[in-house]
Amino acid sequence: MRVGVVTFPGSLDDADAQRAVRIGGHDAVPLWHGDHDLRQVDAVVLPGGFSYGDYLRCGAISRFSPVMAEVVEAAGRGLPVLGICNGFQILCESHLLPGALIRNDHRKFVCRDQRLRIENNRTPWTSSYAEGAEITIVLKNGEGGYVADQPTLDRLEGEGRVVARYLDDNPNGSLRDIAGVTNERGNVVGLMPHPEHAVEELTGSGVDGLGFFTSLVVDAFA
Amino acid sequence: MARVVVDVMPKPEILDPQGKAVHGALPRLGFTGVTDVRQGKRFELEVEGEASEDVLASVREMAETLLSNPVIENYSVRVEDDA
Amino acid sequence: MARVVVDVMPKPEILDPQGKAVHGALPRLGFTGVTDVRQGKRFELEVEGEASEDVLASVREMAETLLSNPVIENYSVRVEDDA
Amino acid sequence: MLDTVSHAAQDADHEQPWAELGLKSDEYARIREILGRRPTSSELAMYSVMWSEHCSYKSSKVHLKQFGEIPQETPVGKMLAGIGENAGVIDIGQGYAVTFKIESHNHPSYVEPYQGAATGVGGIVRDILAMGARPVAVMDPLRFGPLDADDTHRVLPGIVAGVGGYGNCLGLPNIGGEAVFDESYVGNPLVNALCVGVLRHEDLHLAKAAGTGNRVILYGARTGGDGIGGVSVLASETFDEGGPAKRPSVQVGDPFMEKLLIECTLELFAAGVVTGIQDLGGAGLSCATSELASAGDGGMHVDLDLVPLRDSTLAPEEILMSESQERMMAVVEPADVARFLEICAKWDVEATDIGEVTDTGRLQIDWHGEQVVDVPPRSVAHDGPTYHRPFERPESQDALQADRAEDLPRPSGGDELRATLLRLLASPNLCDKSWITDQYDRYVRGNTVLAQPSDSGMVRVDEETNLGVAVATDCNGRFARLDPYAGAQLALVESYRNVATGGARPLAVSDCLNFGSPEDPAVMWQFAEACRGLKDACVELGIPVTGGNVSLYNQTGTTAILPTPVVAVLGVIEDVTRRTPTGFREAGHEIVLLGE
Ligand SMILES: Nc1ncnc2c1ncn2[C@@H]1O[C@H](COP(=O)(O)OP(=O)(O)O)[C@@H](O)[C@H]1O
Repeated sequence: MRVGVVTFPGSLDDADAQRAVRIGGHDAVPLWHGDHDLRQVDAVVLPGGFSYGDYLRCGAISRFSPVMAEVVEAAGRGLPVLGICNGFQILCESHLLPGALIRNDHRKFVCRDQRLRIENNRTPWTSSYAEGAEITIVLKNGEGGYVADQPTLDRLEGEGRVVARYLDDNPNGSLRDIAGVTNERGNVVGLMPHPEHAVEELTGSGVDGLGFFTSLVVDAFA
Repeated sequence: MARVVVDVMPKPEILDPQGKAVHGALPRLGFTGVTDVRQGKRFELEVEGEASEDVLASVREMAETLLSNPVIENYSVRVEDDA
Repeated sequence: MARVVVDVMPKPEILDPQGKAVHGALPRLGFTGVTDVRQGKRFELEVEGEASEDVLASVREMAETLLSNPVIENYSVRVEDDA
Repeated sequence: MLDTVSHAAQDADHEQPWAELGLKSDEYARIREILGRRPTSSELAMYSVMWSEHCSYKSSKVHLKQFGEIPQETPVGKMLAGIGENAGVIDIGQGYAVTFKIESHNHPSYVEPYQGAATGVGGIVRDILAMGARPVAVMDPLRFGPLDADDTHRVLPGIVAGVGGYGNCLGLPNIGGEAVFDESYVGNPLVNALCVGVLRHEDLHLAKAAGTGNRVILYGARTGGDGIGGVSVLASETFDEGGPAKRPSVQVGDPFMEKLLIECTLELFAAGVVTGIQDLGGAGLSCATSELASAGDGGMHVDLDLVPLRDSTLAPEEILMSESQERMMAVVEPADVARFLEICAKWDVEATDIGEVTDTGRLQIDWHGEQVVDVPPRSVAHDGPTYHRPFERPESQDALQADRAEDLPRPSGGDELRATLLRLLASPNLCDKSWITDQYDRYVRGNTVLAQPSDSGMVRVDEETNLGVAVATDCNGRFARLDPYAGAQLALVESYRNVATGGARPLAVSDCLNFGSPEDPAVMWQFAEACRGLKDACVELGIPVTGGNVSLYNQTGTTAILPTPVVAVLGVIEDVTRRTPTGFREAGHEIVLLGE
């Protein structure tokens, strides 16, 4: 499959996401924030980083880039979209996902290997994990606290739209330990930790993140 | 030239880790009598010409779409007199 | 109960990367006519009792030592009427 | 009234505030001699900042000279650029080269911990970028007062947040550093920052303005009043009433701008539109224009009115000395200017053609149509004063050395030994550093093979061949205090070992020499001894010093910090999959003690 990876000004993990896409067995297609063009990709990854410096609110400015208009439109048609960290923030700002990400409760940037439970393996990004699988991948963020109002949180839980949850210590004050969520249709996934930093034994925190990039294939064959 | 101020504050029901940290630090610094602290943002916009109703409408739109996130924040817009 | 507001802004001569980023984004969103944007912080403090001179003096001290960084920021303190 | 060159030639007796700018009377006399007239206030601004200790190395260069006697090659190849360039560049094989350098930002970090540390990272990253390299990792050796000192509480959280805030936002993994606590750093923390960059041999770029008619382009952030508190005495002379607005002496960093600057600059290199390049660091435009022109083959003409300003009230002296961050200067052939500007526009980076390379041999700068600078560029950039400061081993050194560790009480029995061990493990200098390192992104770019808690940081350079580089920094200031000659050598060999134990072959050294006041003969002796020690050990190990930085006047009152020659060693590893991580891996492995 052709998986697009968008570079915004200030994207940092775009090259890493491209590498992970390739290791996952797909073609990585670079996409540019200023283009009204998704280059006929079959899925899109919005990578981590500090787009526009994260100065206003993370993701607030990127959301208005030309490419996001295309992503929003394509997501509406069911295109698989994965937002990692800053990408998750952009998806929330774009209203493709509910809730918002705020400053970590301890108010410091945190970088560590984090244990998660995959709560929903019915998305195109998580289908190669067993439901309830416990994995360790890299977490690194300054504004990763997931918040939403109670009814929204209840609905997410009730509809099984919490994709991943933090295990052990909650690293950033996210409500109900939420690490990732999906939209109603299940094609758009936002995740605070970084599976693209867990795809090689040599670097990162092991290979537990690879499933996010191999799931697309499993899904295609399903 | 006019100065328009946009204040953006976390909604009351939303967690405010920064305000909470400030509040927690006050007693340690010997300040008592503060029952709550919330931390938000203040934007000062310099606009060309008068702060007309049109200009204010446009600033309100900026506040609504860009400067605040309505999921977690409220905003208010006002013209600063002494600008 | 009174509400005291502390506004903290980057000093005019100091670079304000945040305001710059916002200012840079406005034209792309179709907003013209804004010549400068500065981004600072706004703190809302709820204090017990009246906002007396004593209370304000103590808030000023908080602003000076905790809420602002006097090397790069200015602050102002005022009582919010409608609290 | 504007102090122009022709005005300065006529009005020879005008009193100038050279002393306030830190110049000595003989230095001021020397400037008049070079120019054959008094300097204009703009020229005085340039000379004063370029002839400062920080930029001219006037107290240290007689000692640093000996690093040039070390054979200029590494165990595996040649040095592609050495001391004197922005950073040294060494060959690591397969067509790759690496550049690395360590620098201090001590004083700014004391004044404003977050921004001081942040801009320290920003500055060293631009040095590496200016060589034509992609920055790939950073490190941050830090020194603080005791963990429970008030001053440490004031500076430590901000310094760590600043290093992290800037480096994380640039997308550069932090692969190691140091956090050392000692009484002598109260009121004088040390913030050293290191950056490593990778390039292909053919991508090497040097800081020189060659080719008459080539354009001089300033790009990146606008110029503001940052860091020019001192020079405002000059500017105020040229204002009739009121003087200029208050000028901040601190700089605020914009890491997002720097990230754009990195990507933009790398694309400019790839497009082949850069003939010379220099980053704007400490002395801003004064440094960039004079160094580029001095290293070139002609002169340079700049129209200062074209410099984009953040603050329109700045005077020419202030524009020349501004330390605004995130700026670069490039020399570009006229035919390439359009392409150059186009690439900058793609990255939202403002770029302005402000002048040209000339054949006059002079650096000439205009303001409002009149000439305010006309100097031989070399006299500003390279011919600064040289001091042979007196140095002498202090007598107190004898007593210090006589007080031997053997005289300390020893634990007797298992309980005491256990208590001693626990105390050691809990001591700030040995304890776990994750409160610091958790605030740094060590994974970004996906090539980090070793980072904390390893002895050295290691990054993969080539994903196909698994070629990589490793870097470590070390210094024990207490050893250096006891014997600066041996202390510097111990710093070097510790770094060397830390690189080697990771599995890499040590190749080259960069050093950051943090000392007290050079005006104190005892401190100067420490400095001289440390340089001599470092040089002798490098000769012995067969590795060159490729560059570094000197930070003097690190003292609180009259008390100097421990002599702190931080030594960074870079090594190469052919196959990063064969690296050796730190720590016991598996039960059943044998434990072997090597060495004495
Ligand atoms: N300021 C820092 N920045 C980044 N890494 C650091 C810093 N301080 C310590 N480290 C890392 O933490 C680990 C342990 O540090 P330290 O206790 O000083 O070990 P050692 O004594 O072996 O050098 C090392 O990998 C070191 O690089």
